[in-house]
Amino acid sequence: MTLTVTDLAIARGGLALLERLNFVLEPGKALILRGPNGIGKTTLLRTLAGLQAPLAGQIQGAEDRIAYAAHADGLKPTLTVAENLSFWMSVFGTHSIQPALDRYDLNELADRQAGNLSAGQKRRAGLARLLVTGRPIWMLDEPTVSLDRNAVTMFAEAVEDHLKYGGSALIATHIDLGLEAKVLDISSNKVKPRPIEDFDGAFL
Amino acid sequence: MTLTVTDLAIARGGLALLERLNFVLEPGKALILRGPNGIGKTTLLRTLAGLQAPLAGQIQGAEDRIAYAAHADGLKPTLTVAENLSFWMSVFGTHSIQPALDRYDLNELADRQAGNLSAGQKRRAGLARLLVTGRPIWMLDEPTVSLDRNAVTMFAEAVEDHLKYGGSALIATHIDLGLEAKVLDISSNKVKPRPIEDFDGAFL
Amino acid sequence: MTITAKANSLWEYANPRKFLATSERLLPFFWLASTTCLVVGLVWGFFFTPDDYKQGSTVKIIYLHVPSALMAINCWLMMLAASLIWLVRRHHVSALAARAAAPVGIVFTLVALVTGAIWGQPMWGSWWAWDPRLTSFLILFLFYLGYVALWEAIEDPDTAADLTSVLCLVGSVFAILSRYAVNFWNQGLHQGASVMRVAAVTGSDTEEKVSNIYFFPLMLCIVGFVLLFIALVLYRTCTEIRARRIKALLARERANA
Amino acid sequence: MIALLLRDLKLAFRAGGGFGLGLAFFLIVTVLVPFSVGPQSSLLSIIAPGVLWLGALLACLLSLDRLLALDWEDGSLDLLATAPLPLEAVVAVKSLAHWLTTGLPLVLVAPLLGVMLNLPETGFTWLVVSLLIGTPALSVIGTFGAAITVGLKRGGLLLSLLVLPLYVPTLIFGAEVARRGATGTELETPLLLLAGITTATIALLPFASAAVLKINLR
Amino acid sequence: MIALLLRDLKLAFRAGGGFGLGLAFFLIVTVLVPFSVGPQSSLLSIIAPGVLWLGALLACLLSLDRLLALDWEDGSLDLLATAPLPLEAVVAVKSLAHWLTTGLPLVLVAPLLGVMLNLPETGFTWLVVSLLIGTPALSVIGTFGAAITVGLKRGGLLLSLLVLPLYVPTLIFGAEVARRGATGTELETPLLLLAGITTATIALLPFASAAVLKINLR
Amino acid sequence: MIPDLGKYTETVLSAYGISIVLLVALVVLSVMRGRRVRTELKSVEQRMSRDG
Ligand code: HEM
Ligand SMILES: Nc1ncnc2c1ncn2[C@@H]1O[C@H](COP(=O)(O)OP(=O)(O)OP(=O)(O)O)[C@@H](O)[C@H]1O
Ligand SMILES: Nc1ncnc2c1ncn2[C@@H]1O[C@H](COP(=O)(O)OP(=O)(O)OP(=O)(O)O)[C@@H](O)[C@H]1O
Ligand SMILES: [Mg+2]
Ligand SMILES: [Mg+2]
Repeated sequence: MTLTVTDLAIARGGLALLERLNFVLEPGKALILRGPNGIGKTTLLRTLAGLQAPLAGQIQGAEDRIAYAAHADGLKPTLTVAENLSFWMSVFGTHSIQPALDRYDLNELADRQAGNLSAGQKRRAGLARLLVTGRPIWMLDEPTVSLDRNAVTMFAEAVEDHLKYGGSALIATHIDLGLEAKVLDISSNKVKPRPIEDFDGAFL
Repeated sequence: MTLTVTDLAIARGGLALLERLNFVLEPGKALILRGPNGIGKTTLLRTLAGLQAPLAGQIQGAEDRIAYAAHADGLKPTLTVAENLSFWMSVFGTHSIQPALDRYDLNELADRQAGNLSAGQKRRAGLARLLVTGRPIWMLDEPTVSLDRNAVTMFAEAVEDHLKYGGSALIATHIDLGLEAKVLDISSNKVKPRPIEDFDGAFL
Repeated sequence: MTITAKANSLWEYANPRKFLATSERLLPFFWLASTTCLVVGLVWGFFFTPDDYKQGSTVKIIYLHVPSALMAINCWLMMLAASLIWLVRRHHVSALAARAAAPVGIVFTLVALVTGAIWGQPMWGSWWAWDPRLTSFLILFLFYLGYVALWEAIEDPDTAADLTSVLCLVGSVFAILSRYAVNFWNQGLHQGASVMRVAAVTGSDTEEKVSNIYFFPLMLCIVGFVLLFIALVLYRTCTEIRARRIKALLARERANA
Repeated sequence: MIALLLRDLKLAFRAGGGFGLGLAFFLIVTVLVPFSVGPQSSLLSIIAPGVLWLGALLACLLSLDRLLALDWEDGSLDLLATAPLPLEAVVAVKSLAHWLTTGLPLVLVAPLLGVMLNLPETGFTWLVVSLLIGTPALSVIGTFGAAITVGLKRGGLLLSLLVLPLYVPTLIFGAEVARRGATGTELETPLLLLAGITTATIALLPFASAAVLKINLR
Repeated sequence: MIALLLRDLKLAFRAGGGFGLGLAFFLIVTVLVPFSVGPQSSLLSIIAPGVLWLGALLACLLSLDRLLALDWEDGSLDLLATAPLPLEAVVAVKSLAHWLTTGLPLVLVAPLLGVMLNLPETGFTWLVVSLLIGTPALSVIGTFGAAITVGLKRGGLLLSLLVLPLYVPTLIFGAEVARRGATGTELETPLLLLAGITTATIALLPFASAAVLKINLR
Repeated sequence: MIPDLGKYTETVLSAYGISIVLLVALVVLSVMRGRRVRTELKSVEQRMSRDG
């Protein structure tokens, strides 16, 4: 059940970004992904979620076990919050959206169309989706954007709960979430510019 | 040159949100707008920027002096960062984008297409736009979303500079920017429920 | 609910509550009157008028065709007026009345089109001809469709009212333009407007004009359609007002929560 | 998968979801034809089958850009790709939803528009039959085009451009069936070919679309 | 304002910006017509002026949804509304840019397509003249439609539904001029009427569009 | 009972039939929606005055 990443190298837009990534994400543990803007956090998460192929290296234990939450929420503006969540529930074959609604205090918003929510309310609905996937590994890309203090706490509690039941989470963020977790700083994994003679390599 | 708001009431989606808003934004001062998700911060900023009409009350000193930065950046993905900024420069009739590029460390990204930037880089380009408008009053809606620590500092410095030259800023945010500024908490301005017998009112 | 204060200006009915109360009282009358007129007029026309020497029994279609055609146009005019009132005075009821009228207009237009098409089959030998009158009705139908689709597509009621009102204004101008364009494009087969002329003509029965025997039941049907239109619009406006109030109440509920 | 189908249908029926608009577009294009070529009914009745097929094809085409692009923009497509559904199934369901909300209604109103264009009496049955057989192919091919252009901001026009050539065979045989039906000549061959195209595209194209989509997602 | 025009043109010319796509759509629709109505050249030459006008109109229509919606989605429209430019000017510039990138190219290639559809020799001049006079009206009217539907997610189809009826007078007179040109009959009246419509819409509609846009922005 | 309509029987009857069906459908749908909205409003109002 452990996600193991060995010697991973990733690229975006035809340009190698990160290399020599090695880490392990164990059940019950969270890992905070840190690095300056543009280093490749989003790209890394997408690679781990299987949305793009790695340049090199292995990812083990990821298949069909990852729930990914991107910069965008994946909410349909004309469906209500409850309908949005129910849809993901049936896609992932889980059984109830109630715990998710409770966790993010969405019961009052459940019948509102997602398009009419404020930025932070939308984000909360997007995070609630994670709970209905039933997947053990969460990959979160700046999950707390637009959330107020209160909602950040809700989120931290949700993560802690998830860890308690053996889940794990990899969270890219720039702010402090108040979570007990190891930090994975990828600043040092930036690809070194290669000598220009290395013609084939420049094609990557 | 002072922005004065008296007894302002605002609505969104046909629903009154906030009322009895009274504050003054003086040149050289910043004001941090606080309130939980969904209270109406975005709506307030849009109203002040003249994008929607207030329900009641006055706004003085706002006309043609506001530069507004919304949740969305207003960048054209197929134009380069420099082209994007130059466009806004000529729309607002200012003379150079170089200070803006320098301020947000965008010189290296200046010739990249805006669509190919990471979330934080995009945001930096969006904030740089404020500097080319030449407008004295900034209305910022969660400006530091997706920014790393370094970029947040850049932003704080940009705001301080702006204030130093007599500008002012109203900033809605949930995180601590490290700015010296008064806080305007609008939680208490939430509209009180009216009796339902008030039939005409129910139409608002 | 009774009205206590006497209305001293017509605009007072723009108050939703007053409008509801008044129409609640008026509606039974309109329902009854329109049904009576329609039943009497249609029965009279269908059973007790002779066949035309040229068109045979198909003249009987006139009792449906002409009134619905007239009301289809008048309905658009009413929506135009209501839109203007909304834009100038911002009375919610008037915007809602325009919204409530549109589907009625669609159905009347459809009835005119369908009866005309059925009539055309024996008269002109084809279901449809690109005659200017028919064509401009088709265009009117399209305007109705666009108007309703726009109402449906926009979430915020005030925005929807504003946008549909502007569309109605601009659309009216273009509808008139189209009418002339279509006339220019094809001079048609359809008879010109003669109902009004007939009112002055007594007895003399030319081919093109509607004679007296047909005139009275036709008038009854026209009155019936007018009354039916009023009844439907009043009723539907009440529904829209209530729906709007539900929306507002629910919105407030969630705001207080 | 049924959940996906239901969601797509629900989205289509919601206010602003676009159901019925394809229909309206079809109607309007047909109405515009006499305005542009003139009102002579003899001329119209000759071009009627062709115009109706072309109109149906354009109406299909126009609704393609909401087929996948909306899901792409709000991130749902990324999430669906990581969900326990094969992407082929997702694509196939999307095509089906598109056909149900666009193709089928078009088939149903086509006879009405046939009346307006003076389609000869004999032509109605075959018009409907040819559309019924042909429109599923239009949806499936269109999904492929939508999958190719999904990453592009407002790829609408490019999409049309890519898809139109792919529509040519379907259009040729479909319109041929309708035309022969109207003139009462033998039409077995084009009908069979049309049916063949539809079956083949339904059987094979979803795989291509899924592959293309995977490429676009990364 | 010139900056806005230049930006819009630049955006259109950039990869994926949509310039040339309207043209290609026009081309393809015209090519599809013989496939759908059959290849007899006598028939084609009769319907040629009408088909070309209809094709140009549809190509215009299809490019409308990127006219304002892109600026809306990425927030530029909000920013433009707070900029020191009157919204009427913004809207007018947008129409102009649309015409330059869509209408004008269509006018220029129309003769070429006329050849493919066997347009009679006499018809070419008047086809071009009618399109040249008529297409600006199409752009301006289209901008109004785009302004109305700008807030709606993928309002594309609704946009078509709203705009097409508004296009009717322009189409009728334009196609009439082209048709009369092809048959060599008197065409002064429709030409004047067409010019009248264009002038009137250019003079008045931008105000309506700006008003509508303001409503949508709030 | 139905008068002799000659060779146009179908024409006239179908015209009457379709029109009446359309009109009645409009009335019935309007009334149905009216009823539904009215009861819904009642329940919402009751709920709200109960909850304050
Ligand atoms: C589908 C198509 C048709 C439409 C949309 C249509 C529309 C109209 C309209 C708008 C009127 C109102 C006239 C007025 O201004 O008073 C009218 C009247 C009339 N129509 Fe039609 N019509 C159609 C087909 C036909 C056909 C096929 C016939 C019969 C041959 C016909 C016979 C009449 C007659 C006799 C009147 C009343 C005469 C008059 O008051 O002008 N119509 N029609
Ligand atoms: N579509 C694209 N095409 C080409 N390059 C891209 C594209 N998207 C992002 N990039 C580049 O890839 C790099 C990594 O981007 P990524 O989005 O992974 O960064 P990130 O670490 O998530 O940054 P942030 O904290 O700002 O979100 C950046 O330098 C960016 O400029
Ligand atoms: N388009 C809309 N239609 C109806 N209601 C809306 C719409 N957009 C927002 N709202 C509602 O208006 C209220 C205020 O929204 P607003 O976006 O101003 O909040 P905010 O204070 O900016 O919140 P956040 O911190 O989450 O961005 C919210 O309760 C929201 O649900
Ligand atoms: Mg990122
Ligand atoms: Mg906000």
